[in-house]
Amino acid sequence: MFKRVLIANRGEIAVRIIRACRELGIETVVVYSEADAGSLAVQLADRAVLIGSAPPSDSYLRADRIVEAARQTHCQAVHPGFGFLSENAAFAQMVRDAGLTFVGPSPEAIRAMGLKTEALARVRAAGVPTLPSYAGNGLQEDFLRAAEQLGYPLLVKAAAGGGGKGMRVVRNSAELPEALEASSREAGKAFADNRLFLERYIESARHIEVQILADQHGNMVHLFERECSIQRRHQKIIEESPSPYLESRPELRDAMCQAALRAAQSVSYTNAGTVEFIVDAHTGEFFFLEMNTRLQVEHPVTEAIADVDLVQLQLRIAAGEPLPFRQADLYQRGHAIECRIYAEDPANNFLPSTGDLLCVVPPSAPNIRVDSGVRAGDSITIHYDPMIAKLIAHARTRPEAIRRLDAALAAYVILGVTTNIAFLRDVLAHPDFQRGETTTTLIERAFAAWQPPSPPLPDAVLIAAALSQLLQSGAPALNAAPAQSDPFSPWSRPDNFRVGA
Amino acid sequence: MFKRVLIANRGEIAVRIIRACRELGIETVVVYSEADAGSLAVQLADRAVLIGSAPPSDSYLRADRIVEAARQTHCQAVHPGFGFLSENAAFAQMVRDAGLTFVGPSPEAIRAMGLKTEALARVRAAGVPTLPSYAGNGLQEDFLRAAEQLGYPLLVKAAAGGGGKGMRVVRNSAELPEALEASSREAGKAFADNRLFLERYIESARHIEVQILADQHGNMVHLFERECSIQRRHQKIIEESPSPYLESRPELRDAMCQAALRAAQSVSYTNAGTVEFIVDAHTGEFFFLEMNTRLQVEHPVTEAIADVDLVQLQLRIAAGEPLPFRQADLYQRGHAIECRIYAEDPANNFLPSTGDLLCVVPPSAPNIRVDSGVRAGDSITIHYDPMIAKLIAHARTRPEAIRRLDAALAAYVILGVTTNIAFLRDVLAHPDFQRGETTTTLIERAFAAWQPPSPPLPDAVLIAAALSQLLQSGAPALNAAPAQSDPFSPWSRPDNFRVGA
Amino acid sequence: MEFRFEHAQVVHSVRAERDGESFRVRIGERTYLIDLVRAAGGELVFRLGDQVLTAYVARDGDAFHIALNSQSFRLSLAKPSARRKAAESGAASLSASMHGQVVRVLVSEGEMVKRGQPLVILEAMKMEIRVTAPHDGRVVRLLCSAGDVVQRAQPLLELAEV
Amino acid sequence: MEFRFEHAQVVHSVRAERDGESFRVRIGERTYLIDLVRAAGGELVFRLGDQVLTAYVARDGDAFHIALNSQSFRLSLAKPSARRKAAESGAASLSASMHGQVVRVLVSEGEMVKRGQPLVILEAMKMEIRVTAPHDGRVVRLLCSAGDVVQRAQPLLELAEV
Repeated sequence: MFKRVLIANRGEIAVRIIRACRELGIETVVVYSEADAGSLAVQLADRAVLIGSAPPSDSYLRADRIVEAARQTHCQAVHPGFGFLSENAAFAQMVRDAGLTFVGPSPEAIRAMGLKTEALARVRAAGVPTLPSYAGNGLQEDFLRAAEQLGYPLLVKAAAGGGGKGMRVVRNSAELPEALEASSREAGKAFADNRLFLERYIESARHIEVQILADQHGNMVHLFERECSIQRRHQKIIEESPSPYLESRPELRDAMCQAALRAAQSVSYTNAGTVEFIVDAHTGEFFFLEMNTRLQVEHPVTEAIADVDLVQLQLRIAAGEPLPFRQADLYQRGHAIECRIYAEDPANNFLPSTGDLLCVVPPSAPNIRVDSGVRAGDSITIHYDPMIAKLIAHARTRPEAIRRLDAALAAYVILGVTTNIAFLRDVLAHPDFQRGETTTTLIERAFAAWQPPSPPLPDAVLIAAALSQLLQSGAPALNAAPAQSDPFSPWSRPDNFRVGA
Repeated sequence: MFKRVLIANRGEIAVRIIRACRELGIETVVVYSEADAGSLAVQLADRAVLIGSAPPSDSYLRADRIVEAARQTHCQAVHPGFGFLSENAAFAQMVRDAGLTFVGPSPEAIRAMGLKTEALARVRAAGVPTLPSYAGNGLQEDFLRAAEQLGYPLLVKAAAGGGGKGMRVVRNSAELPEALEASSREAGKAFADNRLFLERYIESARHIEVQILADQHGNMVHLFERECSIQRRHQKIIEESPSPYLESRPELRDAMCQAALRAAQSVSYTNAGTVEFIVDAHTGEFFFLEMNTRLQVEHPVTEAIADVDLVQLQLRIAAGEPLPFRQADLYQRGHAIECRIYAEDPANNFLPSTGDLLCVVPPSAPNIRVDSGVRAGDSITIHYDPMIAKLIAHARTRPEAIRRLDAALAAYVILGVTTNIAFLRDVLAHPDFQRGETTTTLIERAFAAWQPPSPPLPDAVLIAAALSQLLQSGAPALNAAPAQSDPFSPWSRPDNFRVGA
Repeated sequence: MEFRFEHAQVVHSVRAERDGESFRVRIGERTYLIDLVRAAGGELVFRLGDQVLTAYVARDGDAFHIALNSQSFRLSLAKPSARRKAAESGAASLSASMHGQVVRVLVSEGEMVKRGQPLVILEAMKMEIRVTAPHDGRVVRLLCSAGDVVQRAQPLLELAEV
Repeated sequence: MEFRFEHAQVVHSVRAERDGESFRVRIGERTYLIDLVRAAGGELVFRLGDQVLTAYVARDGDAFHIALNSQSFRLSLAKPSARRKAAESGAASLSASMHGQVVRVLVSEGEMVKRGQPLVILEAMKMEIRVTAPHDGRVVRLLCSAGDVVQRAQPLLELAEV
């Protein structure tokens, strides 16, 4: 096993990887931007190396500096997390060329799956169903012609992309030119590659993906599915396993899991990956969407139902260990749901809400997992994804998991920025969600006009405000000073430290 | 389901029950003593009722006041937790007589299992193996005579007791009179019943118990075993499921689980209960020790491996619901280990360490559960059990669970009292524990002369001390004051509030 | 002490004072007797009858962010009407320029002061900051005393022009 | 500022002071340049080279309870009466506190120096470490020169008390 690993990421996933490394006895080096000098990841890692300023283009996307940092700190491997350079084949190659291990698949597999058109051709050849689509050459006329053949509605997607960036639904030919332009711009910014393609769009769709793991000795398993149909603007916000749709369709689950393995095999995949499918909720047909050649944000739901630690397995596989189990050893037990808590305003087109996290109190309860990279005193800035935390509930049954997740959301205190907590609770409470009828359009269909609750002001809030003012202005003590003390409360002294925040 | 439940307990288990109620939508009322006015349980409950002063005899053992509190606050049920009145048949009867539901078995079942002699007769009749024993009449001569027949070593136990109180190993006749006296005194204090009995003592023993659940409709299931062999002075400190001993002995596991069900059936048991067995590690024989007619401290390990919420199931059963599963639906997946973090000095005969918790930072990691009823600012007093928290790790395999638990222990920060954390880590690292060779004598055998590590003072500690002094004395600011603030830091103001501490 | 909090464009007046070991809080015509259970880390736990409530309070300038029972509220400190009226009649309040502690109050109510005269000495960031009279005037009301910890923009005293 | 902390019956003298945005901490002859990352809630996060350390510090009267890297330590503020005894008379050698390179030698043989005066500057782990005079005295012998690579505990010079 590696002695020291560099983590080329930030936020909650960097923290998650550090914790996995700690359990394996691996030392960690994290790279960070100036904006993250005071971050939890920097605090928890054994070492931290500054690689640039806040904009990712000057830090987390600077492959050269990251590889240099890994070399200088004598790391043996680089874990890319997700986002940033995690699906960048050139980066994986650079890591390899520097004599280090990239914790992920080969550059060839990343490249093959990264180019959507190539990926589609490969998996189609492996017998995996794909959506009717058109890979453009950049000429608008050709796109328009192809669109007529595919029929509307259709999706414009970035050829190099993932995570919803550069993606647009187009319902008629009038909308297409503008969509092509906008998506091309976004794709160029996000992936430095503005190529696009068109794809048939399924209205009543479920987004279901299959987690796979493959070692370097030819062993490959799947870890069942995750359903991620609850999305807003093509961004997943609630993910679960098992999929409520597949619970009554075991043959379909099996077919999808087998298709996922074939897709992965088509590029000789190693390490952890996810094969995303779109399922037509009416017909039960499923189509390959893309393969994410990295860890997913929603990996914890699989960890909960399969009793695995995907990050630790990634490291073991990268270190050359064989998979510690075979397919027959794996199971999918209980029900797990994750929701992503964002600093954003769901009533205002999900606009990110930047600002200081004045108070953060995560919930604590049995079978509640909180993956977060921020704490009170940190800021949500324009530079990075405004995700505050992932909250994962695990229970025996789906209704219990929903109740548990809701109770945890109710207990989560976040002050200083607007969050989507109230929104998430309303989604969980929606009859369609409760029944497991979770298609990708649920949010836009049922929550377009969502407004946060505006409860009347309870007297207790005024009491709390008054007490806090009163205490602060220095009322006489009830008791003698307790022995315990917080010498660093920023409130207590005029000298407040927040370096690099 | 109940609308409102009274919790007749304190500390972590009161908090645990409150959280379970919250997920079920049940309002909670907690009773508390003056010492617990500022406790987490009081804070989290919907309502809190003061029932007396710190000594349990004036509060948590005052059945009359507790029932009165339940009546006045319009509760429909009373959850006794564990310890205190949880195995007091008279209390269960009082609750019932007040028209309320006792969340636990019938007073008859409690009484039958509470009197060890009656319990032994009952389960013996049901075909459950028991240890050779002698139920005394209080006369020392009779005990001495019986002891000669049973042979030494033997155990003196409280007829009404549990949890190690009043229990003593006696190795020869010379030790017996004093042991009888001391145990009688302890039993009288702990259970208001000073009757004793003698039992054969197994030197190389494993303590393995079986969790059972029974509803009011005649359905009963077991939830597999927990091994609790790691004990110090007859107090469990590390518990796990599955038992490493039973992993290679599936028929023995099955025999024990079936015996547990028979024992429970012998008293028409309802609700959650645990049948404790002692297993002779050499012969594989197992003997009924006692049945705990309540929730166990170590219930979380079963929750982790069986995906159940025992407290919620207790409430459902008490409310008349049928069990939501049958035996065939239940499984034991992965491996879970719990350790109990105490404010005590393992190097000084495990003497409780009272004092203020100056700083408490629990670990946070996937599949780590922390059940605690205290936080920074609370005190560990002489009045109650000095347990600070239960830390539970769940993983796919036992070695992974051990590593996870160790990493979490390493990350747990508790300042102000001496804890057993370093001790627990050394136990986890012991070759016998690592191999799963966990007999009840491991601690006294291998850790009798244990001393805490006394690492040389790192310069970083002196740096931290100096910085904290420097910051406190008010050096000029590096940055402008951040917006967030802690208006209530006890350090910041002359007026420190700690009511009832 | 009287506080005025604004929430959703409505100003709420709250009177709060010590009453032995408790606090008496009056909101409109409702009076509450409050026992403070715990106050640490922005967490405020108080008892109201047999209910124990937990509020999380964070200050951001004049704004209060308060979480209670799964909901959060944003209040702001309203200018006391008395002060506002005083301002109309020619008195203006002088405020702390930064978070700090009042070291000394150099004037008393009713006193006439000259422009530039030091009125209050604050200590903040290890510096002494002298709050001086912006104009000749009369000290109408003192709103702080030595030892107080004051927030940025918190009024220290009212000064009327003469 | 100088602090004296007692741990396990040994008194450690620590000098700590601001140095721009950083802190310079001197323990015995070892000098550390520290960047403070975060200080809140008893948690003190600071950077030392590329290591970021987290210490939890709680005060209880004169006692400091400090947790660092899974271990906890109890220190106490040494009483001023326990002031450092003057070193034994005669010359004593000052040694390098860690493996490093001599950047500059600031004194010459025979020179009289004041307590606290920098004598030699070492560079190690990208930090400058100033070796200072523990007491007033005279430089009896220089045992290093600029550019030398020195081992931990290697004598750098001899200083006689005067």
